[in-house]
Amino acid sequence: MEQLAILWDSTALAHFELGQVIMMAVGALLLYLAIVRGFEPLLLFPIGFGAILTNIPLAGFTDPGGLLYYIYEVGIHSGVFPLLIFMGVGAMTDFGALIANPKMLLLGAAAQFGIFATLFGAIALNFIPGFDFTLKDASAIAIIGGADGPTAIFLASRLSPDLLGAIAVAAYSYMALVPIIQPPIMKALTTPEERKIEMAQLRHVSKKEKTLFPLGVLLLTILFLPSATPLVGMFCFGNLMKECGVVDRLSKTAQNELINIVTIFLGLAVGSKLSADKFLTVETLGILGLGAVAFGIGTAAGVLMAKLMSRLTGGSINPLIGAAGVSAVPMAARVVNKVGLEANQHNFLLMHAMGPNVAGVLGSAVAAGVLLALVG
Amino acid sequence: MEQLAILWDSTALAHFELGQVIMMAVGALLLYLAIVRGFEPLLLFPIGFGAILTNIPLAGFTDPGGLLYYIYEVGIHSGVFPLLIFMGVGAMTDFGALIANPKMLLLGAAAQFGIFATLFGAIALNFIPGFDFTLKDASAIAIIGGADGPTAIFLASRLSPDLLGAIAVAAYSYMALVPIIQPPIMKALTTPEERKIEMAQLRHVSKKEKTLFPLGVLLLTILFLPSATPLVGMFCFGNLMKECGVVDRLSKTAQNELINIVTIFLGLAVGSKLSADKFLTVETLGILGLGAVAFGIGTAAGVLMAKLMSRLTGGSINPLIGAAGVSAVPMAARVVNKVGLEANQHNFLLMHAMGPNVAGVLGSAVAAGVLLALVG
Amino acid sequence: MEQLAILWDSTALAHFELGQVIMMAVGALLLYLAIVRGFEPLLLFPIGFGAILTNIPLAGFTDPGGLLYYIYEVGIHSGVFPLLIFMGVGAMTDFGALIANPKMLLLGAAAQFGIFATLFGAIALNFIPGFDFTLKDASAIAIIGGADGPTAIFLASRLSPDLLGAIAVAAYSYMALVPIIQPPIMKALTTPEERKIEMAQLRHVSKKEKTLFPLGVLLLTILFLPSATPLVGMFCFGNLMKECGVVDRLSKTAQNELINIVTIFLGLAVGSKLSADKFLTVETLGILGLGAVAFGIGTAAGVLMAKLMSRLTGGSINPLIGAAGVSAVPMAARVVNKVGLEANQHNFLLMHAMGPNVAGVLGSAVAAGVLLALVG
Amino acid sequence: MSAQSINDLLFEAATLLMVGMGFVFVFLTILIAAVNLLKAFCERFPGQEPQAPTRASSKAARPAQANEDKNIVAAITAAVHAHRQANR
Amino acid sequence: MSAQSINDLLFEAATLLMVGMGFVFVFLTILIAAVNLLKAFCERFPGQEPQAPTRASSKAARPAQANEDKNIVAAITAAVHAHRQANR
Amino acid sequence: MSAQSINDLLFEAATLLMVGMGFVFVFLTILIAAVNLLKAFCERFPGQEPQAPTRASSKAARPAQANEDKNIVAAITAAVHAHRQANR
Ligand code: NA
Ligand code: NA
Ligand code: NA
Repeated sequence: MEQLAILWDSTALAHFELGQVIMMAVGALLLYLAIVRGFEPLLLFPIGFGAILTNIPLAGFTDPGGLLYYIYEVGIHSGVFPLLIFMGVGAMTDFGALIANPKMLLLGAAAQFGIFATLFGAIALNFIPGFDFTLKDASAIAIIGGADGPTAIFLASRLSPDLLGAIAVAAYSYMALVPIIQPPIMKALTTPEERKIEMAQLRHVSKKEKTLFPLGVLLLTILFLPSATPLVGMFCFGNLMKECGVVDRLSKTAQNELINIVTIFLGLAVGSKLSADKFLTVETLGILGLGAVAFGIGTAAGVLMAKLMSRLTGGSINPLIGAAGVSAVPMAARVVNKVGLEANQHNFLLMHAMGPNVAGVLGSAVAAGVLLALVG
Repeated sequence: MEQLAILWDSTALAHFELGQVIMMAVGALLLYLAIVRGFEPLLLFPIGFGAILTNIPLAGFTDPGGLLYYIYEVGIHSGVFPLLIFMGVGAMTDFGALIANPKMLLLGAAAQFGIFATLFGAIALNFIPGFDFTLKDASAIAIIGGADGPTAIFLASRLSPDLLGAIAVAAYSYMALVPIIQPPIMKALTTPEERKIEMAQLRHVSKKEKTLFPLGVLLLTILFLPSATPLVGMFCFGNLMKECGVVDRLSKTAQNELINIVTIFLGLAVGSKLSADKFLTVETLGILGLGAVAFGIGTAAGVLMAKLMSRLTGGSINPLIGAAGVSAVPMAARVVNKVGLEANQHNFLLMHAMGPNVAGVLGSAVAAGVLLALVG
Repeated sequence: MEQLAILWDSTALAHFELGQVIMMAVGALLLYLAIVRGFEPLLLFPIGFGAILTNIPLAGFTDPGGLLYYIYEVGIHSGVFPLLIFMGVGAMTDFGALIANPKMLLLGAAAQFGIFATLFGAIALNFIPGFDFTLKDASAIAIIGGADGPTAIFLASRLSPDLLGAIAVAAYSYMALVPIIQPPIMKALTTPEERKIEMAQLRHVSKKEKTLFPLGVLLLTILFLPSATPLVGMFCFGNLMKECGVVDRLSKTAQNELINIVTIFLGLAVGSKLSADKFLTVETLGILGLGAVAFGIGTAAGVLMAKLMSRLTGGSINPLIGAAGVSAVPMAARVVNKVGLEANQHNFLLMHAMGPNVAGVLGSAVAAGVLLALVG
Repeated sequence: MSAQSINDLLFEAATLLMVGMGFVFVFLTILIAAVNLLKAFCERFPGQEPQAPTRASSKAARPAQANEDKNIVAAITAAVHAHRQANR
Repeated sequence: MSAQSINDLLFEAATLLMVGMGFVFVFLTILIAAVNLLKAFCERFPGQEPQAPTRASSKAARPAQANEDKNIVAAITAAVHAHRQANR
Repeated sequence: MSAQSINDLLFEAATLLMVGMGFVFVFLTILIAAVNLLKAFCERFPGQEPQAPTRASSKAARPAQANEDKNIVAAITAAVHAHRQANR
């Protein structure tokens, strides 16, 4: 029964390596977090499943000719998928709150301190034996602090593809953990009095302003930071599609079927980077640690900036909304609202936090452009 | 008027070969079967149309640079389209009936006898001059007995791409013919008393069981048959998307727009394999004959297994449901229900037949994995 | 601060060329026409945006590895996108009015005179220094007179890819300008009495006729003009999908999500051809001029043909409907209706104009096939 | 480009004009005949139509339903939206 | 193909038949055991189910909103009616 | 990696930190100015808005069907209310 021997040899049992078992457990953990804990399920679900498939011995999902190989090459190696996601996100974003109160852009700027401080930290980690991060690696890791999935995947695919799996997993995991990471920092840096501040209602923003806004953002990006135009350009394309009102059928497809299809494939392709040899390294531990630090620093910088602005404006700004500057839309804004309500039952900060929240998306896209221009 | 001469030379009239005319008639026949007879229209319609386009002289649909050339290379040569279809089918499949009565898996196993017996028959055909099937060809043909379109296309694309057109056409045609092929076999192998057996109502299956089931199937496939993980993995991915309840927007897209888009292209690409030189051979006749045999044997094996189980369980199982083990979801289950109703007006077997029906899908995916491992 | 110098050097400010600025203004103009003027927004919107992105210095959208590079190569260089659009348009087209009154096909034929006369005119332009159109260029330009976007893009991608941007922009712009271009010509060539003619109500067309019609069109195209089968074949595929009634889920996807997705990408890819070196040439001026001429001649030829038919049939045909023969579905038919109503308040020509309107689509696809066969 | 070669091209273009328009007219005239044949055929063999009509009518019913469905879906969407807003 | 080589192939096919059917049966039998284990597990640890049920019931509730609840149906009917009125 | 080269990298990282944060702040500050300009522009030239409003209003009309019409609002309120009742 030679066939039986071949069949046995073709079972995975004879070929499993410990690393693969561990990575499949990591994939299962991501599925658990997505399904049972509800952590960013739209991404962590396909990433987790992709991680499991990738690590099956003999199945060849990521070998040339394998399904995940094709999806990765077509969608992520090319940079196309994160840009299409960004287009869809643009078509779902309402900049009304930000246009009504453009000063909020400063909060979106301040929170990017998490990115650049982490870049410094990642390089400093090199003093520990076992770490060997180049400036490109450090930049790709630092973008986790941008709290924006497609930006992180896009930058990692350009600067440090080998770390892409760990970076994407860290980015989405910490985005899901925002309700746990942010509140203690927000409370530590604000007084109860500050948290109780109610903010004036936002003015009405006309359709025309909303339509011209993405064009203005695009124009400035073109002038000052062309390296950010892939990200910002596709984002503004989606947003203009939504706001201009004449291509509704395209806008709806971009927000629904197209982004769903791309999300499925993007998740699987990111999961395909969770192979044992690339993920089970001390560097991954470093990335996870740095990611947490990045979120913390970004939150703190946003809150402190808001605090400063609150002082300067005579207390018309609740410092809590600075925390939303990290982006993580709309989770961070909801967290701000919740912490605000805890301090003052009549304090609805959601709309006010949406301004810094979407400003944070622009801020991290700009930061990504800076890193691409200077390090890429 | 040299131009007129060129124009005449560029009409098809001056270039038609008999084989192309016949293949266009075959394409038209498939369209007729799809539109007028309602035979598996979602696949036979684009396959038939693709066959017509492929055989137009001078049009170059399947030459490098032609539309169908690209679609075939991107979608079927790569194996991507059948796997995406399988993901969508997974997202549409409800395993509740099978989980409630897991013994039905034995029927899904028995019906795969049609596959392996046909493999033997295909090799035996080599004694007839004109046939020259390798073991790979024979395996690709035999999978028709699995009564599952994407599985057949996937396996044929891996083992015997030249026969893919005939195999896919045979698979979908016989799946459409299930209401004609199966009832005589079912009646010949059962007594009227057996056909009248009513079955106990199925227990309720919790959401948790349905969610864990695809993970269990995947785990076993990983352990024992990694070569089946592309098919089973994507199927379980789709099914888990549906059951887990946290990624509904992805699941809905996978079941609707994504599977529709892929179906259009898959059908056209399969049709592009219906060229005269590959289809108008004695081998195609052999494939069509073997396909019918495969369905018949599979049905018989399923019914006989169910009969055995009925005896062993003291008559609590209606042997008719064994016929659903070939898969051909949900047609075979409906046929079972109809034949059951003919014998006993109060005998609703539909839900009971869904168990072996979906078990048949798993069974033929497992059989495909065995063939890939041993022959591929 | 060497970094600052690098950053400055990586801003666009240091690298803008005049041509790029002008092309970005052209892109902005297209956006303006699409958004504010409502000119064919589904295409001119993404084309305009694509033109802006393409001309950003240092951003590399159209360099190998850039987003628009990939989209163009995958979708337009291959010819796939215009064919998929044509499939979707086919699935949205109702041939009922044409089948009820097939003589209208003559109007669809006459209006193609705009194409062939423009071809002659494009060659004649070569007498002016600076113009250097080959027969392929002239054919690609002439097809603008077909007043059909995907046909123009498909033919230009085969015959003269460098002119594709200007041709596509001219085609869609003039299609949007139909309400301005056509009425004066229509009025100049008809008497008020003629414009008042009311036409007999169209007979009912059975589902069977509608189902067989695309097959008949395909058959004739296969026999007499295989070079037109990519366009006509995909159009008939879409139309048969719609009319046969057995693959509704595929037909709906082809008419909605699939065509929307392809439209977004097609527009961006066409926009990527609006680079300064290819667009800011005297040839573009020639193309724009020739396009206007083509529309005018096509309209006139259609109206004159309708006038002839009106005379021959004893005045049962309103000559205005000849103008709809250029296609530009459904805009041209609406214009006919409006001009008809101006002459006679009870004269509803919309349904009667739909016949020549869809005939014009077939006519220009046939003309494209002739050009491919003789010039390609 | 020399005037000579332009003249050659013009001659080719003129030929294309005649051949092309001729072909388009011939082709669409044949199509007129085909549509008339089609009509005659469908009038002569409506025997197979019993199937088609049922499909047709069930199809016709579907868009009608679909329209209603759309209205209903719109109403439900609005309701659910309002409900979510209210829940925040 | 020589009869000899066909016989060799036939022998291979026969082996495949046995090994293949054997494997399919063994695999699906293990799956039966797995499903039974799954059932036992879910009965033993329904403790985590409170979460799942809420999700399940809220999911089930969604169709219910539209289909089963009489009040909702009445409300939607009114909404659709009003919508049509408004559109005329 | 030698301590020396890490120190070099650290220095580069520090520069990046300053240049990067500086650029982000400058860029977003310019954007603030741009938004204020935008606001001024839209207030000064609402003249072009007549067109936009028609489009906007026709667009707004769509939600209006659902949101503004009193009948609809009443119906939806009822629907949401009933839904909540059902869910409790
Ligand atoms: Na951010
Ligand atoms: Na099967
Ligand atoms: Na036309």
